[in-house]
Amino acid sequence: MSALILLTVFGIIVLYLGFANNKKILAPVAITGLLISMFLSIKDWNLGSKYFHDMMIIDNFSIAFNVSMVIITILIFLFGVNYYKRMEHHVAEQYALMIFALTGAFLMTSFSNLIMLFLGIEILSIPLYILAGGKKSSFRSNEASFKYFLLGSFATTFFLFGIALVYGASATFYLPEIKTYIAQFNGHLPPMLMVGLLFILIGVSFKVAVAPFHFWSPDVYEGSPTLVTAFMATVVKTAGFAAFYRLLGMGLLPLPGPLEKTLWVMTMLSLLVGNLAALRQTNFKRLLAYSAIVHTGFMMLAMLSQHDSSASVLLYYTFVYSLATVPLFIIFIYMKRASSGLEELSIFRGLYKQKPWMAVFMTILLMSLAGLPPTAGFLAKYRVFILSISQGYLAISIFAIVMAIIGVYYYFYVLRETFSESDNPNPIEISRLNSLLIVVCGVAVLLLGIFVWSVPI
Amino acid sequence: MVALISTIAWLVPAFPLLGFLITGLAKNRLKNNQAGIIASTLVSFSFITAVILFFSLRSSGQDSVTVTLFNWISAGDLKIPFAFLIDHLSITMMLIVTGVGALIHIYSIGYMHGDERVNSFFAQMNLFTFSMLLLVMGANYLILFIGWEGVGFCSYLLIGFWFKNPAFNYAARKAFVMNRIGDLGFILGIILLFFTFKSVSFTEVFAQAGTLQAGAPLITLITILLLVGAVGKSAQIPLYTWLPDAMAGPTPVSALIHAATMVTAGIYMIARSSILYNLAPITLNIMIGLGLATAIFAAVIGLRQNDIKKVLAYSTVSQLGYMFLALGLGAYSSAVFHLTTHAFFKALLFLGAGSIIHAMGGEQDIRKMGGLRKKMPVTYFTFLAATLAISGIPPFSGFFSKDLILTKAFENNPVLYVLALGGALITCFYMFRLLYLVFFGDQRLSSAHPHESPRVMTIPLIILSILSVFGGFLNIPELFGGKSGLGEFLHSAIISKVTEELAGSTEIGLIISSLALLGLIILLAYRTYVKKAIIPAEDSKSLSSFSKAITNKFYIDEIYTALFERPFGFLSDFFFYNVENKVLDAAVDGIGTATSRLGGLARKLQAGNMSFYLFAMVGGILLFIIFILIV
Amino acid sequence: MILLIILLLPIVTGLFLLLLRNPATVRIIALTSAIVNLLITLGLIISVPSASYTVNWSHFMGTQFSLGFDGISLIMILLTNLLFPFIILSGFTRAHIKIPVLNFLILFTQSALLGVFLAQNAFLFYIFWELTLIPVYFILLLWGGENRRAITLKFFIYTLTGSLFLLFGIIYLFTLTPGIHTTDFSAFNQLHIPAATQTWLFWILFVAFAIKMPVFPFHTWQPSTYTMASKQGVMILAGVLTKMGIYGALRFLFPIVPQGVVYWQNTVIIMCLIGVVYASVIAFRQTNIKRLIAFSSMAHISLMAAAMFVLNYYSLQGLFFQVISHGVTIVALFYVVHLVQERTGTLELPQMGGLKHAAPNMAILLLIVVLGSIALPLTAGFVGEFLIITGLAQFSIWFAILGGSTMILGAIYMLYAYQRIMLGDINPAYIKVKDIRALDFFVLIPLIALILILGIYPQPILNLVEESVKAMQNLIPVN
Amino acid sequence: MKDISSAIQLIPLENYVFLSVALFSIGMMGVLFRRNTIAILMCLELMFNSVNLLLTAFSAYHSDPAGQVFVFFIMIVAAAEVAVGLSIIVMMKRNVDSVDINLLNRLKW
Repeated sequence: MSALILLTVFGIIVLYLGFANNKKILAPVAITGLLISMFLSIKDWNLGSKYFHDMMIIDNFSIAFNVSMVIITILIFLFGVNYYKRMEHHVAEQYALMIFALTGAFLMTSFSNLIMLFLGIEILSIPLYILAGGKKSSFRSNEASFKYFLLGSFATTFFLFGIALVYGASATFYLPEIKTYIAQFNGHLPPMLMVGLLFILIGVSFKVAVAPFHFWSPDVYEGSPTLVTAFMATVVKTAGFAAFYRLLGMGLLPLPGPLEKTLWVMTMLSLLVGNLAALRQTNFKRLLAYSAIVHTGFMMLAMLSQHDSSASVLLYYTFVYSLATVPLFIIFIYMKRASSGLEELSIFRGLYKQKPWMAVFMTILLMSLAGLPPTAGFLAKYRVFILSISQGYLAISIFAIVMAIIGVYYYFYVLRETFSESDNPNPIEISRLNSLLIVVCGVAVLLLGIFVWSVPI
Repeated sequence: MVALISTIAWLVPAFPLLGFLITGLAKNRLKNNQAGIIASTLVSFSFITAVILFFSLRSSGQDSVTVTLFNWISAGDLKIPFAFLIDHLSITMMLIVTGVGALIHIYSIGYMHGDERVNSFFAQMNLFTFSMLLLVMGANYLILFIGWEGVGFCSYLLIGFWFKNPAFNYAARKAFVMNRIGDLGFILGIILLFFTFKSVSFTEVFAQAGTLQAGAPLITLITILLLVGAVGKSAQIPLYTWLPDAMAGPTPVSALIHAATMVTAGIYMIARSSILYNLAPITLNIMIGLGLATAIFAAVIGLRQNDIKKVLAYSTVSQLGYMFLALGLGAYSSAVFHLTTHAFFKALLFLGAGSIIHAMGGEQDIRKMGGLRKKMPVTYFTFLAATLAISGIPPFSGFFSKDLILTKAFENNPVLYVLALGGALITCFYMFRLLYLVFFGDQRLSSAHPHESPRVMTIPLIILSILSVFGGFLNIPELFGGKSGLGEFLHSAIISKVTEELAGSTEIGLIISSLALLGLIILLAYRTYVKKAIIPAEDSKSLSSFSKAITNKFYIDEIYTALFERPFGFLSDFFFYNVENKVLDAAVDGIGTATSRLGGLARKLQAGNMSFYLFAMVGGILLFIIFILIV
Repeated sequence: MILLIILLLPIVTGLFLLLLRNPATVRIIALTSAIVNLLITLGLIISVPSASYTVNWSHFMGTQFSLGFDGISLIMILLTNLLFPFIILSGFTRAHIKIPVLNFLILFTQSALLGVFLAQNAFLFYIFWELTLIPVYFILLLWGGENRRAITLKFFIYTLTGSLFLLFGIIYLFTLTPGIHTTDFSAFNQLHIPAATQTWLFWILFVAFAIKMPVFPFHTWQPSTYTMASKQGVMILAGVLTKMGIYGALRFLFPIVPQGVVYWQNTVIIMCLIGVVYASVIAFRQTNIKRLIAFSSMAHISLMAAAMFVLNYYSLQGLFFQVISHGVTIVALFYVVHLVQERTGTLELPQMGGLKHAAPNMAILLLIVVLGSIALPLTAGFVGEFLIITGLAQFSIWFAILGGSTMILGAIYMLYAYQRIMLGDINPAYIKVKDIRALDFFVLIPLIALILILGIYPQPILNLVEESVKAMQNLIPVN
Repeated sequence: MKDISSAIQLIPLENYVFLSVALFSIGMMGVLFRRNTIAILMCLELMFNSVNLLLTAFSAYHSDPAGQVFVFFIMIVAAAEVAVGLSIIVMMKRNVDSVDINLLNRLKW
């Protein structure tokens, strides 16, 4: 709890530091705040404390996810040091908004009451609407922001409607109570409750961009400032899945048959649509957006294969996925700068020639996303498949494997560009801090893939 | 004595191998005739060793000695030692191979003199001799097979010796591939033998062969498979067409490989397996048919060939047919006898032909020769001796061997005799046609200045002619007061079929009648080609359809091309362009392309239009609501 | 521990190479490392009957990092370590850019391959299995020939497709293991899987190997990949990588899904034999020499695959012998072909001819290698093919005939290719072509010597696998 | 409090549900079919309010204050959201001088 409060405080501090007109101190302060709150979080390990009439339960699950998100945020902030160098005004707001969003994410990992979930989602989302429109004069940023906002609010209304219906049926917002309430129907739920639950699930699905509620994500990813995209693709996705899992694990599992089937359909659709659309994608950010949709599918697979270790797998998957995605965005932004603002895949040409080591790490990161050994991405997928196969979902696993194969195509397409000769070789300059960041992430992805298999939560 | 044999047997193949290594590795250093001298000397050493082995074996009192060098392959039941079997049959073959081989090597020193790749030539010849010795000395079928393939390969090398000429290379490949077709049958036969007897060693297989029922399908299959190998190697119908083409090689090669030794490997192998073949009457009958057909068919083609080497080539095919006939009749030792005499006179004929070609400056067309009798007396007389021998005129060697076969044919069935005799008469005719055209009349090619060949070439000719004349005495039948020496000698290694002996009077009657016919034929040839001096027509002249067919070798090559070569090419193209590219690869690529197309469509779904997104979302929600309420 | 050294020596050397700049030093260090590894392997074969190295990797997943070997692995390790010195040596000729990277990738491949052959755990096996693809992909992508971008991607995706199904199979088997789940081969081997499951599981597992080998309908990646691959790339691919498929099939199919094998045995053998004939026939009309050899290699590998599924004593002995012999021969063959390409600047047969006039020694060496490839007796190829055909004949004489047809067809296309390259009239374009140089001798003479020595004295190899073959052969009930 | 509850309970629950569903649908239709972003925002607000109504009704029927507490939260959040939304619209108006939703289609495929 202290972590959450501290985070809020630091958000406000950073916001006020904006008046100091000193960009250099923003990131250090923000990162300090994040580090402190991380340690405070870790201090609560194994305590299982409850707050606000049990509306929040901070258990190991939430701590693990919080720490993972904080680490990723730190990476993004470090990235931001260089990214915001060119930006004259309102840099403090950027950091502050991200910290606020992180607070929302914290709520999402530790709620046990639907009100808290709603608040978490909204606290996460509203700063993001603003962040997405961060480039005020850019029409694309503007469009992304508005799309995200409108679709997001629209989904929120359904979510709320769902909560209302569930509340109407069960007279409570507490997940454990809802669970006992549902249990009494023995699988045959009244329509109102069923629809209510469906709406809740859809609301969360929208946040994690599961097909067919994924339409916002490619556009928003593309239009938003790259740093924000990185934040959305990683932290927001992690938070969304933490919330999703908590929702299911604390309240809704075992899901009534129709709802479970619905989720399976959504899983398969995500894998399919994301992959297919990514195949012919030429814009790198969109490509990562579609790839994120596919990864969502895999995470759904892990989540729906209900097992004791599902949470651990989910955490591992999200963390590893984020760890590979952030540095890819960093490399992307430098390539974009070197090619005067283009975002096509072809901008990666010549990277190997100029910065062979960066190309090597890019390879590792892409391999991790594609799920090839010996990277952590492979281990993550391996564990997902172990879950799904051991739970007997053979056909779906085969389907997912086929999808993984398709995925390799576009990741390696990018890789191929990286190792190709460039027609127009502009010098690529990567700041030392960011190079280090990429290297650290790449090495981490490798070492995690070899040595770290799971986190007990 | 046995110890001596075991000690020195390996030297026989080792000498030519050494020669191959020396001449092969040092081929850029050897000058003039050095390579030829080294090679000839080593083959001669080999011959001397073989002679020593021969006498040792006779005095040892044993029928056979097995010399094991080392274990070649040993896997499970399959134990194949690298071993030599020295018995009467193999020693005979060794003597022929090394003896005739040494003469031909010596001859080649003169013949190949001045060729820029003479060193390679001798290296290859030595390698051939080595392989051939492995073939005849091997103590089991697999060692035999090493030699078998080895000689095929050397034949490939030597046919294509003048590799500038694509036609020669083609001929070489053709020879190798046709041999390989036979070899496949052979190796399968060996494998079946192995599974039947758990061994491929001659002694063990033959010792157990008695346990099999005569005419059992298994033994028939095995013998037929072995026969396929022999048919390929010994150029029988239908796999004979490579041999005439093989004349592309230098003439000593034709003498050594395509007359005296390699092509007789099939005969040797079947004679070696006589015990098995005695158990397979069906196979024997097939061999009679094949042999007779080949003998006559090739002889007929030989009638109208105008290339001196081609005539001899078809004659070789034809004579091999006779040997097959003898094998089919179960008269294995007669076949080996004919093999021996044939080795002498056919080698002589080829070497003589080489001498002529040498003298004519490379010209091989007999229509352009003539009148060489006076210019090249040694060649003429030796060639004459060989012609008489092949035609079966007593007391030349061919008479004894061929007569033996004819007699056996008569014992089996008079019809066979008549056919075989017919073939012999045709042989006689085309050989004398050749002789007359080449040596009689006037010289028809003015540009050439024929001269007698150097001594290094004529001496082997003379030695071979002596052998051709007197070789028959190796095996004088009892009818003429002999003891069938060779036949008796081989008796320990070959089990011939026992047939009813003809009465002596019948036999004499047959001989006399056949001799009369032969005389007529020679006269006919003399009248045609010497008296009337008819020169065979130019290729372009129009001929009656039958003689045209003969001149064109019954279009067999063309038929094979149309039946096998072309369809194979078509098939290859079809597989590659249609199956591989349009079906298999296209299927794989098609999956990729289809997915990619779908990808394009899926991308278009993301239309960028807000209203559409909202509708899609609501649509999705509605569908799911309906779904959960229905299910 | 010695196994760990064998496994890690190449990759560690490779990483070290990345720090160096001087090409000559890099090459020599790489070569030394490969030779040292070969020597260690030989020492291992001679002296150590068995060795293993196990550390617990993850209790949680029941996975151990465990290395070990039996006769089958030894053969494969021997092959790998035997060929890599030559593969590295053959890179001494042309001045590539980025020599350290190239040698690093080659050594990386070597380590990964050794890992595949040493792994005693399916998960570990799979890691290394995939890991081989990565360096090979880059070798092909960075040093490949025409149209390499599309072809390498196809190669990669195609082989990966199979691998992922294998992964599915491994995980499925993992979930079947009793008690605490594990991926150890020893645990897999003791599973008793219902026959119905085995029939489909067979294909899940086999597809990866079928693609890697490749077996008939799964081969379409191969010809184009071989054709465009660089010298060293194609040597690795054809020499060792294809053998991975065979090894994998031996490790997975026969011990784990024996009934599946019995069920599909005839189908697969027929597929393989179709492949033998099909590839041989296609090879005949190929104009690109590397493509031709690619098809020829496919024919040989298909025959080996057929031998594997016949699974009797002789076929297996022949298979393992052929593994070594084919590896050595095909590497030598591709080396010579690349020599020819370097001299003439083309791979198209119609543009060649008459090279023997200028380069007689090259012609002789090529001829010997060709002979090895068409299995002339006293070359290594013969022993292998003879044993394989014997094994096939024990199963069915018709299969033996089909398989044996490679003897004829191989002779047809290989000699045709030889003739097109070397023989014929003097070609004015190639008069000044240089004959082979010292380096080529260093590469080719030992390889050719191996081809001949193994052909004359095959016993050491046959003895090496004797025990494993006997064990293997008992896995499947005789039908 | 009790009186209000009982007063609310005089009207059957279904009516509240139907009403809010109707409101929700009207809002949804508005969002779907209107092109003016301001109007869309208002429709969104309508949807939020229909939820509020529903929650209040349920809260009354269950005699449970939690629902009404939630309504407050929703109102706050909705207000914040509208504020952000309006500012985005202002930004949009500055950029393209229009608030038509169909202008937002540059990001696609």
